[in-house]
Amino acid sequence: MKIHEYQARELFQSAGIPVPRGELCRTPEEVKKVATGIGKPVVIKSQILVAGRGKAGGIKPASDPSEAYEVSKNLLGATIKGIKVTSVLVVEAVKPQKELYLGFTVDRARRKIALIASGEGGIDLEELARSKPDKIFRREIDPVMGLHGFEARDAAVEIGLAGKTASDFVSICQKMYSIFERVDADLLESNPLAIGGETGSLVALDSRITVDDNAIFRHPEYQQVDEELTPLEREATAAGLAYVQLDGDIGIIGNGAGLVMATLDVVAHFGGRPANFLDMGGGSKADDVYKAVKICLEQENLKSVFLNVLGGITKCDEVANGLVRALKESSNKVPFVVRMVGTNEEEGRRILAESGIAYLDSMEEAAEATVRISKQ
Amino acid sequence: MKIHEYQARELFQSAGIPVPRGELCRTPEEVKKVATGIGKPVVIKSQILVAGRGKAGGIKPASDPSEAYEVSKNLLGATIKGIKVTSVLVVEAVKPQKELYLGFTVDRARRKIALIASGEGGIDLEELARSKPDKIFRREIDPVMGLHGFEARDAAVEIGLAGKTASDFVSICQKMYSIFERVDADLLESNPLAIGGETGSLVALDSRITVDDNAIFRHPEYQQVDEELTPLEREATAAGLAYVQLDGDIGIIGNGAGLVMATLDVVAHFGGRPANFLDMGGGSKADDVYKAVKICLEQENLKSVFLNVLGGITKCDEVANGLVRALKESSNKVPFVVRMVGTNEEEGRRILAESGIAYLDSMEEAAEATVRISKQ
Amino acid sequence: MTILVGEETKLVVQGITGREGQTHTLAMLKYGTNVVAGVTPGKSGEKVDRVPVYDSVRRAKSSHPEINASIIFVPAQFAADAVYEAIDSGIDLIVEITEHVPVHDSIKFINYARGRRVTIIGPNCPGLISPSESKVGIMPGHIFSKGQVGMVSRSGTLTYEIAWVLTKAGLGQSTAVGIGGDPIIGRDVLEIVDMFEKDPGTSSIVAIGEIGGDAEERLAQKVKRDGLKKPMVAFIAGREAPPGKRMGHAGAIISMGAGTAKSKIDALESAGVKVAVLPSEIPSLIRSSGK
Amino acid sequence: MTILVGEETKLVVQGITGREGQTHTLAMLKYGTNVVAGVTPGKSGEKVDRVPVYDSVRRAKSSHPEINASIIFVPAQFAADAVYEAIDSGIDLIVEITEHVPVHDSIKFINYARGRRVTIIGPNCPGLISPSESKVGIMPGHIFSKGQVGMVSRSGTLTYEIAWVLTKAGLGQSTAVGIGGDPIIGRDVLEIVDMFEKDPGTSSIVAIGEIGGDAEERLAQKVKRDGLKKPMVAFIAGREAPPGKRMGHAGAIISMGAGTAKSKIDALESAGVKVAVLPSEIPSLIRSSGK
Repeated sequence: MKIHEYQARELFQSAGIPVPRGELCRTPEEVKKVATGIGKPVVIKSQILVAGRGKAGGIKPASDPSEAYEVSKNLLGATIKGIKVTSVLVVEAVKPQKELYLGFTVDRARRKIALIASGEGGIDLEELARSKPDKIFRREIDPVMGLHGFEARDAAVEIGLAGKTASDFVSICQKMYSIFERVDADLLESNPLAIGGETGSLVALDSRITVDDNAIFRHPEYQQVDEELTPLEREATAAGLAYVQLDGDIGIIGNGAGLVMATLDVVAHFGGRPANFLDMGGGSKADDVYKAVKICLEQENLKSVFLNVLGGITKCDEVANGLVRALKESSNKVPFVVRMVGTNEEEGRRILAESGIAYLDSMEEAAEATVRISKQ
Repeated sequence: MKIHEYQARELFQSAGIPVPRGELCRTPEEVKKVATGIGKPVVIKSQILVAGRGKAGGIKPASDPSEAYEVSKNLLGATIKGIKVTSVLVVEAVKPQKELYLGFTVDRARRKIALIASGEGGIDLEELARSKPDKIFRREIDPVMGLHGFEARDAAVEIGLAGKTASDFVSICQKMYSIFERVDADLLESNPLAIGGETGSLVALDSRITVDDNAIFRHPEYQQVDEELTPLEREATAAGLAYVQLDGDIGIIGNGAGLVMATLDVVAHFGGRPANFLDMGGGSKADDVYKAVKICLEQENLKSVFLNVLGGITKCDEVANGLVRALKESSNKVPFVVRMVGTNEEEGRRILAESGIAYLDSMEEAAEATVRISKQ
Repeated sequence: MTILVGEETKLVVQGITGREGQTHTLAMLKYGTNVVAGVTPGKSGEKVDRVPVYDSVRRAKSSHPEINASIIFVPAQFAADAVYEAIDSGIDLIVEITEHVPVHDSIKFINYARGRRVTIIGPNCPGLISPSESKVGIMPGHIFSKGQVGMVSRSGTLTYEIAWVLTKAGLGQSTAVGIGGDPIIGRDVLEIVDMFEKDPGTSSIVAIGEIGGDAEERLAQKVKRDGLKKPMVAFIAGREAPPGKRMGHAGAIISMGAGTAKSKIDALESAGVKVAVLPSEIPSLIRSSGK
Repeated sequence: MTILVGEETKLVVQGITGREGQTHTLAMLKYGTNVVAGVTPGKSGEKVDRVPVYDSVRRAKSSHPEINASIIFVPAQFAADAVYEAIDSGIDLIVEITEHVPVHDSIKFINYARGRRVTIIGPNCPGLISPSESKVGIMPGHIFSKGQVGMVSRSGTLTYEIAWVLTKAGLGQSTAVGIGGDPIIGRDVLEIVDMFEKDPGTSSIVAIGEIGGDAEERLAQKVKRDGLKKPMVAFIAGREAPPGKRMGHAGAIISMGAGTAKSKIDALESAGVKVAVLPSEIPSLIRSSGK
């Protein structure tokens, strides 16, 4: 769950990490007022949860309050990368002497927290990793013990800091780590963390935090709808389904993430183009199946749908009942191919047969059949 | 560093641990007002930092506001176990159905935190340990991981709790542990933790916390003068010396806690009665020695003083200089016996010799000599 | 022979009286798993089928000192506590079925377990099965059959799919391990492959991966460096997954360009591991690579 | 032979540029201790006598991989961090001289160290000396002499006092270990006595205790249960200490009636350990109990 820059900035600020002066605004009038208060050139940053908002024109400088007013008038209400801008963060434009990178993330391979720092911040970390991998310092932090002061000091030394800058960096490191832990982040970074203009002290010019979806129950204040989801994806998410919309024409429904992914692959292997990923999850009841089928059918231009079920905890009769009910109600008469084996297979097949729905044994044969139908 | 009951109670309360209604009062008028507000019988508890204040008459019940007024009029300003009562805690008198004990302390032997619980609280834990050791549940908590929920649940089950009382107990346990950690306590207990009157829910009727002296820099709000110290002890503590006043007539000064303790023992072995324990610490300079000697001499009725120095980091010449200066200034002409060996021994002895102060090589001979002089 | 679970497994079920706990306890008993005790605080004295319920793992263990494995069905917010309880009660193998465990919780208990040489499988996994010996998980037992193929997988139903293909082809399994679909898991594919390499009852290995993370790439590196004593066939799900989208599993996401199926397939193939495109190819790939 | 420190000890001094750090580095060098590096963040490139200073233990260790012990002189509020740094840099023996370390800090790093089989001596201790081989501490070296008496003590100057008595009596020491006066310490008297029992260079043991805690009582229990292979003489300070008063050391307090000198002396004597009343008795007690 990405959280907004202004929320991350608030967390930084209340932990005592220096950030540029600024405020969140919802109208051009507010922007003008804040820019006047700052009394210096500002940067106006659209608060939308997409990557690359800068390149897409979502971040603009303004040299005085009236320019800020004009710029924000254009930004507020505009649509950037498909998302409507409803608020902007107005902050003092800081001209850094030097830009650093500092971030924490979960290291999957080592099952540790990774502290990542670089003396060359400001650019994309991936890009830096490709161009100058030796400029990236990485240290594994024991999640049980947390970040020790010496680890932060090591990072400071290794990226070439000394004196007061180094000790400021250590302090920011510790504060960032404590936010990382407290909000159950799986990513927290400041890029750039700047060695600032006149005073030469450190300022977090950007702050980015992603909170672990599984821990959001501990942080309900960050619960929000993912703005990058399509309307259908939002609906499916709200219904508790794992759904990803794609640009093909074959609907795919299955039970279990791995099986559904494999189903997509097999369909594509036989020349089909999947229209979605839809995992009903384990142990679905007829109602869940009903909901899943209905949502799948909402997508336009479907040529065929492949329902692939390997019954384990999921029972085939429940699947059949849900499917039959959904199809009865639906006006969308897209052809369905069903592959259904496993728990309560006979009963499920009986139900399907009664409703005149065909079924197959083999996932691959069924996939091939689905693709064939989609091309008719 | 013991903290006051009202301070511990505030910590309990802000952590969400139920405590009886009540307030800290400094005048009988306040007491009356608070008792009126409570509208039920109350208990008036002197806020003094001594053990056994209950038995010494520092805790009194009052059945109505006017009785509360009278009782507090007697308590406020009274002296209990040598300490003047300046404030009282007035709390609702809760009649418990059953009294439990719950506490956390540092387990020296195992280097863990000990959770101690009993289904028979209300009485002194030591007494309980003697009379019914099998009624005390003890579990070691890993200080790195902290208290796990299952450990608190185990405690609840083992002291015979079930249902809602058990889950309340678990929650109180976790809150108490988190206070224990947060304030660097070396002891935190509630005795009794009562299964309360009408509602049957848990209430911490008493709360006691001792904060680790070495961690007081992290909790300056609890920094306070130990009320049990004698005036001389307070003065010595303020001067940074480890000083304990005793009731004998031989002053004892030395460097290093173990050596000074042993010096007391040796003096007593030869029939003398030590008047104090005074450790100047390691590496004392002339100034420190000067201060130590001055404070030692403030005690009345001294018959002799034994200064025992084994120079390691401490240098004998510094000791000699400090001693000579202090004796010169002092009007108290108590005879001094000096034992001084180790670093810069020759120079130290030269200085003493110049001032006509005798010295010996052996701690035991010197102790014997000091005792002999004290009896002349 | 099998790995991790087998006839010697004596199981305690944590969260045994919950819906999932009960259902799967009955299924495991039916399969023949030695379920000796269950734990749900406050429910001591009850029974699930013939299995006695205790208030704590410690109490279960003191009545059944033979317990050597635990399977956990408690809700995500209590999952970490259940794992610590199992570890501190001296249990060596802990299977964490629970889904949606916060990463900061699992990363901590996994590190704690490591320091104590305790094996954790999961979270968010289907568990393990050594066919006809012991099922410590939620998989449908009848799909599996006894044999010599070791299976390791990040996915539940895909494991069943492939086990079914293997079973139909007459290739039974020594043990099938569902390591879980979360980004942070107790044992990863490298560690399980290593166990299969050492297990005399396993003669070939099927490793089922998916997009996200770099476990499969690291496996490929290891194979390149150390070689393999036994033939291995891999299957990677998610060739059609778009970047930046979580594909059901918390760990199945291509983020910042890393963790694509292509990257994994290329790495494995360049290490000499055969990668099946379709599940149905797996049996013949195993047979053709057999020694 | 010696225990814990000896000719093979290669020392790093953490906090080497502070007042105490410098003073004692010079004293240790003078004694012949192999001080190979020092650490003070921000002071890399400096030297203390001939000892190079580094920014971190990691950097010191990468330049001097032979480092196997650390002595710590940093202020109490940074002491825990210094200990973790030493542990995580792979150092096996850590001597924490610093006084006034908060108990919650030391109890955590001691448990962390235990899990990693790292030996911590202290905090609030004078360190260790194996006379004429290595001094890793702040004791005056000239008081000690090489020999076969193993010394262990909670107190600094009292150790010097008794070492001096022993030296004058012609009884040299194998190693003298000042375990520290805090309530929570890395190694306690039982563990050090155990090491002396196993050390072929030690033929008798002097254990110096004081009021507070129950380490001496537990030592007595252990002796009663397991016996002793080598003669041991004990000395307990604090017979005259009143209850409830902290006698200098944080750990030297009789609290709730426990930890009196009498309790310790009685326990030790009933286990057959000779307890000296005066330091001067110790040499003859050792000689008379010699095998």
